[in-house]
Amino acid sequence: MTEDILSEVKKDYVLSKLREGERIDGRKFDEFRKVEIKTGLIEKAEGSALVKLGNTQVVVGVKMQPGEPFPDTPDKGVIIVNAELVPLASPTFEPGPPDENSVELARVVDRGIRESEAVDLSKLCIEEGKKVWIIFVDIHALDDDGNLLDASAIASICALLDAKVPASRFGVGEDFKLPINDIPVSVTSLIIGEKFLIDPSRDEMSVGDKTITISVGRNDEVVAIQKSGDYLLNESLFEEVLEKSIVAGRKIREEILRQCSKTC
Amino acid sequence: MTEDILSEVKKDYVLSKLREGERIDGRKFDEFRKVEIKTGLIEKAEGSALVKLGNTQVVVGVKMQPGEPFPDTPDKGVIIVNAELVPLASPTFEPGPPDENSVELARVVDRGIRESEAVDLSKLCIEEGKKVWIIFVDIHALDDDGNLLDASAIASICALLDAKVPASRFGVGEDFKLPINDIPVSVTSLIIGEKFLIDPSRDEMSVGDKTITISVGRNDEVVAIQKSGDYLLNESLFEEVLEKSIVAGRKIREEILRQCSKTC
Amino acid sequence: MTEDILSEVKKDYVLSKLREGERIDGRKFDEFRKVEIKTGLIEKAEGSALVKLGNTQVVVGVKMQPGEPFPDTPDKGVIIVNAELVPLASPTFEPGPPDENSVELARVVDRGIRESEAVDLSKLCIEEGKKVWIIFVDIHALDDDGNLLDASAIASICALLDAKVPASRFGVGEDFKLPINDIPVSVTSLIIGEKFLIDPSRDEMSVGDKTITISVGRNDEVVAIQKSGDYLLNESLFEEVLEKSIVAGRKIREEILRQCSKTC
Amino acid sequence: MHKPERLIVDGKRLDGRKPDELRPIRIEVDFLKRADGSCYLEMGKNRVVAAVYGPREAHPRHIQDPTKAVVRYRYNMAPFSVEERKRPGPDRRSVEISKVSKEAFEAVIMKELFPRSVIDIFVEVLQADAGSRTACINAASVALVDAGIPIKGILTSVAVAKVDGTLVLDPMKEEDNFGEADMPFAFLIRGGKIESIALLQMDGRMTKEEIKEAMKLAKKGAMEIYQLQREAIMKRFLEEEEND
Amino acid sequence: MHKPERLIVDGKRLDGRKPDELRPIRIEVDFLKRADGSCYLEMGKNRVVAAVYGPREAHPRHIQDPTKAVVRYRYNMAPFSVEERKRPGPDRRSVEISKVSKEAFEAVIMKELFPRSVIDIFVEVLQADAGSRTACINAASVALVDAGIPIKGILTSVAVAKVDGTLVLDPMKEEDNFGEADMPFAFLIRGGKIESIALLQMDGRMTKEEIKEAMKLAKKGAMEIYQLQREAIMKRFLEEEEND
Amino acid sequence: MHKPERLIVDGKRLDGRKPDELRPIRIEVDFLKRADGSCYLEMGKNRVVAAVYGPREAHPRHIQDPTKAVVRYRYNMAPFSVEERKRPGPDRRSVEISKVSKEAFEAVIMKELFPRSVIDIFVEVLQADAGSRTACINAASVALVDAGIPIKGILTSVAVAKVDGTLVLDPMKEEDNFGEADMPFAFLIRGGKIESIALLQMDGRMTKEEIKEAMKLAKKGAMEIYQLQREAIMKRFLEEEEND
Repeated sequence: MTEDILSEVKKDYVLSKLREGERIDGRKFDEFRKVEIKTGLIEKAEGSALVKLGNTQVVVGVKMQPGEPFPDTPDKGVIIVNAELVPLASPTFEPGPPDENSVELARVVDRGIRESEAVDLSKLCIEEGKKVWIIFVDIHALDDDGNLLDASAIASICALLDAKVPASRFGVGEDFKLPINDIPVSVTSLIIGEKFLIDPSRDEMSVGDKTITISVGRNDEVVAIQKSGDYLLNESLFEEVLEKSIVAGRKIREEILRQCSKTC
Repeated sequence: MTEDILSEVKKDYVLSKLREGERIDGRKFDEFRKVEIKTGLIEKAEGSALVKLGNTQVVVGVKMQPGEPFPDTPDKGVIIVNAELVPLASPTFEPGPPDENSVELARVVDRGIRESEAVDLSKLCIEEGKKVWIIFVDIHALDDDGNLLDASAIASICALLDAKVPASRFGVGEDFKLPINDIPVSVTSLIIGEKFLIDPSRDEMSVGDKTITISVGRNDEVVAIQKSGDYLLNESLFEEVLEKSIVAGRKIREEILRQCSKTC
Repeated sequence: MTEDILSEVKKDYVLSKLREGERIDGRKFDEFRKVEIKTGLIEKAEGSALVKLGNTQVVVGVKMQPGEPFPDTPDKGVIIVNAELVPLASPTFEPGPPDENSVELARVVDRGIRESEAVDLSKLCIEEGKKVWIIFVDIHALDDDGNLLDASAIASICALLDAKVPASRFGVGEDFKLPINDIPVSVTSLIIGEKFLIDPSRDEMSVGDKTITISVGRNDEVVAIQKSGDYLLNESLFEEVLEKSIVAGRKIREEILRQCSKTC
Repeated sequence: MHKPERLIVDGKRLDGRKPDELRPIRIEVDFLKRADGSCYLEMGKNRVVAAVYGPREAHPRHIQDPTKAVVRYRYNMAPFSVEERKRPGPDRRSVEISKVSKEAFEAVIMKELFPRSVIDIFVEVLQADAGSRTACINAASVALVDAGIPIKGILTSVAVAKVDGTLVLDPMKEEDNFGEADMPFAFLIRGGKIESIALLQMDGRMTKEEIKEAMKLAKKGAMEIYQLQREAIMKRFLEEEEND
Repeated sequence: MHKPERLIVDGKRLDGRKPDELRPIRIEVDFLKRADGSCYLEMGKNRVVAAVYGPREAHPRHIQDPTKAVVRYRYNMAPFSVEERKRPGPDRRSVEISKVSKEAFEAVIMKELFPRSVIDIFVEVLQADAGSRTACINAASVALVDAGIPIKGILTSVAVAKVDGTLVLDPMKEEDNFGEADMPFAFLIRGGKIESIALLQMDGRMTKEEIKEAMKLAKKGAMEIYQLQREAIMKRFLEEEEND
Repeated sequence: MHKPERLIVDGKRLDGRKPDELRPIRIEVDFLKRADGSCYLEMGKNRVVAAVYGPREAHPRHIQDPTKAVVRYRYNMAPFSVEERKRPGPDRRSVEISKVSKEAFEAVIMKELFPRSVIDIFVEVLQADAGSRTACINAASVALVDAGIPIKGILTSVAVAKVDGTLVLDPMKEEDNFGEADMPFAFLIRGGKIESIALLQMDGRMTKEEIKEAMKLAKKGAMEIYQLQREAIMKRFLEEEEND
């Protein structure tokens, strides 16, 4: 009950600011919150990253082990992205097997990595048709203050950038850095009527969970789109979101490169 | 609530007709509804059949793949029958793992096929003790207007009659028709006091779900029996059901042969 | 409701007797109920025991089959202890996968066996790194009249004492008795204020489920401890429980040897 | 298990029984303390325990029936009850057995006397030979009497198999595995007479004449088991009298 | 399936279609008796059935919304619907498809008219080719009309793919597997016009210009499908009139 | 991991610690925004996060206790927290750890103040070394204070192991794997003094004298950890003061 009233008040506040052309935290409509990246936190993982996007926090760990390739790509490594929205991260998350929200989150992050061909899977073959590197990207939510999806996508690519292939541990050669070709960035916008806010905070999300995510690759190409939420999207608004997302994605990629070059 | 009243009215109607010696749809007590069989609907399956029994509709698809034999029958193929009573088919079906009703349905259909030795499993050995054909018979209910069991049994044997063993796809020889020895027919009767109705419709089932299923093989031999429902069955009534079921089974077998010879 | 009142009355009775320095069934504070052991009941199992501890009854069956060793102990057999608190044994047990109580019970029994090195696992290697004996110890509760844990521990070691390794059935040599090095005994005490009762009956447990279990090996060494229940344990009380448990454990071990030497 | 050349030699079965002979049966009433009624039963190598709880309040509430008691039946096999260790939990076979056994008992329990409540019948198979479902029904039936649940009569269960072309009563493992048909029955017995069929299944290949013969043989066997159930209950009843 | 050398030869696709051509579509309204509304639909080799139940009472009660109907959507594949047998039950892919499809329908159903109730949309894929999610949405849309559920307009769904650098409408399996991008759409069509986007996904690699082109192509295809949906509904309506 | 020849050389452990020395500990209070109380804690290579939610309304309702709050504790390991990737979801080990940890906290939380509500303690192990359960209890204890939940005192947890015949405080991985015994404790500390034992487990082989020695060593370690917990809480408290 109290939650509902609070949420109602927040919603009104967000909307009234919006009428004045402002966001409640003073950001520009197409501006991300501050991004802080810390790689290498989990020494037992092949790669890891703790990402703060505003107050939203996610840890991603990357583990690798030799395993069987898919029959139709016998000479390529395999990436498996998994997300756990553990109840520690939000009062609305429940323990138990992944629900539709965590499945969607994992699959959209997965598509960004897969379709941008971020990881050079052809260099992850150990023995064609028999043994390739299986890469587990495990997304572990810590604090959901809005837009867990983009934070997860950033943490995932940063953990991959941080990752070393543990070849020596499995007796198949020397360790080498995981070969990365691209840094896909997912950009989520909250749709409010005919306006949109990039990287919505939880308070902003009180207006409704109508979002669209555009994942962008290094040449400004779009590698994944996901409209999420029960709403109807205007075509011209979509085109506007598309333009702004590409620009915002570029900035985040620079930020990732800046912060990750220091550590990895 | 409305459902309950409606069901009560139907029940009274069925019983009053019965007192006049009639069924509500004018059928004889030992008469099946019209059977319509369409095989080959699912090109991606090795065999398939869509069966309408009155308004009850079931699709069965047969898939095959090489796999390990059971240790005690190293030179024989394996049949696995599975049923999904998906919620699309009835307002009373729930999503989720098979409940006791779908398990019972699958197992009774399975027994009819297995015990009549309908499929010649000895011709489905690829390499003794190592590799045999595994046959999946998947029953997919579409519309439950009563007696899903007999409809499923008909659809299963028709899908098997339609099936080709995909040997060439798996590089173990040339495709061949699945060898069929018998056409078992399951005949379900609804027990109402000292009377019984063969192939009960859903409206008739409103009287109570007290049934007995007799599966009959080609020489009028019985290959499976299943009493289902919480009631006490009179011995002499059982003998009467037995006689009539054998006769009814024969007719349905002729119908299957007539309709399937056209298509397969 | 009635259950609750009954339980309240029992609790008062236990406490009032306790004030008089007595237990409701006349036992001494550190005295076990009568133990009755019957081994070999399950001929199809490699070893088995039905144990009655007062009215508490448990059956344990031991099954063995060749399987893969753990990578870090390539020349040793594997023991897996599993417990099912089936609803037949108590009105408070629910069907379904093991809950926290049955998991805890199985794990505490497991630790007693494992840490006392009761089974000589080094004699259970068939082919180093490839094939060793896997021992399944399945605890099946029949009647929970209090202290199912100690009854299960007794039944488990008795079933192991009764067990023969079925080498000939798997074509890996001749059958031999399972080599047993120690007879660990678990001793559970109910904590009531500054007092404690060894081997509490169900009526005594109505006071609250605050227990501590001390498992003792053949040289009076402690091999496992488990404090269970939401209470704070006084250090000096713990030391007292420790002393008495070691003595009580010794007696039960003698009882096991006395009764098992007859049968196995 | 390898198929023996013949299952019947000189009119005798592998374990020396005649075709119409039961395996030895042992019944112990009131075997458990916690349950409201219970029974331990051996039938050949089958070792089963049955417990009855109730009538008790049914919860969660949505399973309650305002007009009668809900009956539940859980057939469960211990992991060590069969040759190869069975993973704990229900499989498709035990789901089906539970269903048909539940329906048999629903037909004989006077459910209308206990609206909104549940009567739970739990059977545990500690060792399974052929016919464990029939052994369980026989044990559950005695446990129901022990629990004082009002019933229309006693349920007694036995199977008939066809082996080497001959009908045999109460088949053991080899006959079940290598026979031509297996047909389990449960009958309602009231006033010392078989009144009707509460459970009926069959798989194999039988003519209708053979089925009628099997029914006769099953009825003969059921009457013998019924006497043993009766004696065990009576014995328990007398013991209780003495203790009073 | 092996990658063909080229997916477009002389401006024609592997199955002879032009880039902007749909696969053959067949629609049968009111295909099921039990459901309140239903539809069978073929789109190329896709064979799907949709059923609508409701508005009906939502239970368990805690899922009820006092202000509007709850919409559920269950996309399910039959085990035999794909090349290699699929284990029954939902996988991650079908969970995601169900979610985005549900959200598309929530946006067009007049939920406020039916507080505390639930509207269930069930779609079963009997055979899957590329585009089964779009086929299901098209079928579900017709089933909703058949069920008489008040909606703001018709949902019509189609995908566009990029293959060999060319945008193609309604891709088939080979184009989906070996193309450079796949982009499924669903549009709300009202008064014969496309009003807005109800479902939008994409994976692959496309420039923003290509995305805009894809949108145009999808809209063209959607209008064609919409006509077929309309005809099928009209035909069914006339049949009913005749029967009265 | 291979067993080192000796775990203690010249009175020093493999990582250079003395037998009665703790691993380095780092505590950060109020680490999360959403939770009502939270704590990040490092203890050697253990990295854990604890969050407390509540008291909040307990639902589903049937879990409510009209006389006191229900306490839940969920110990969960991230898939990447251990050498070999762990499948997500609870295993038997984490079920047991959650149970005994919950019981320890139940004994110190003033549950009677919050009837019908639930207090949730969630701990996530991001990286596990030996002693992750003790690290989690220490973090959860701080998070409880941060959440303002009334408690009887602070819970402080540490293990003692027996390696090469010597008792050592706060064992690391190698000592846990190859030692002769492991004994985790949690103590209630009130007014700067250890009052009683809230959690106690042991596995291995120890004489009763060794057990008493282990208790002493654990108490020494717990007092040191308690000081660090206290400082971290104080520091956070002062920061908040400043911000006001």
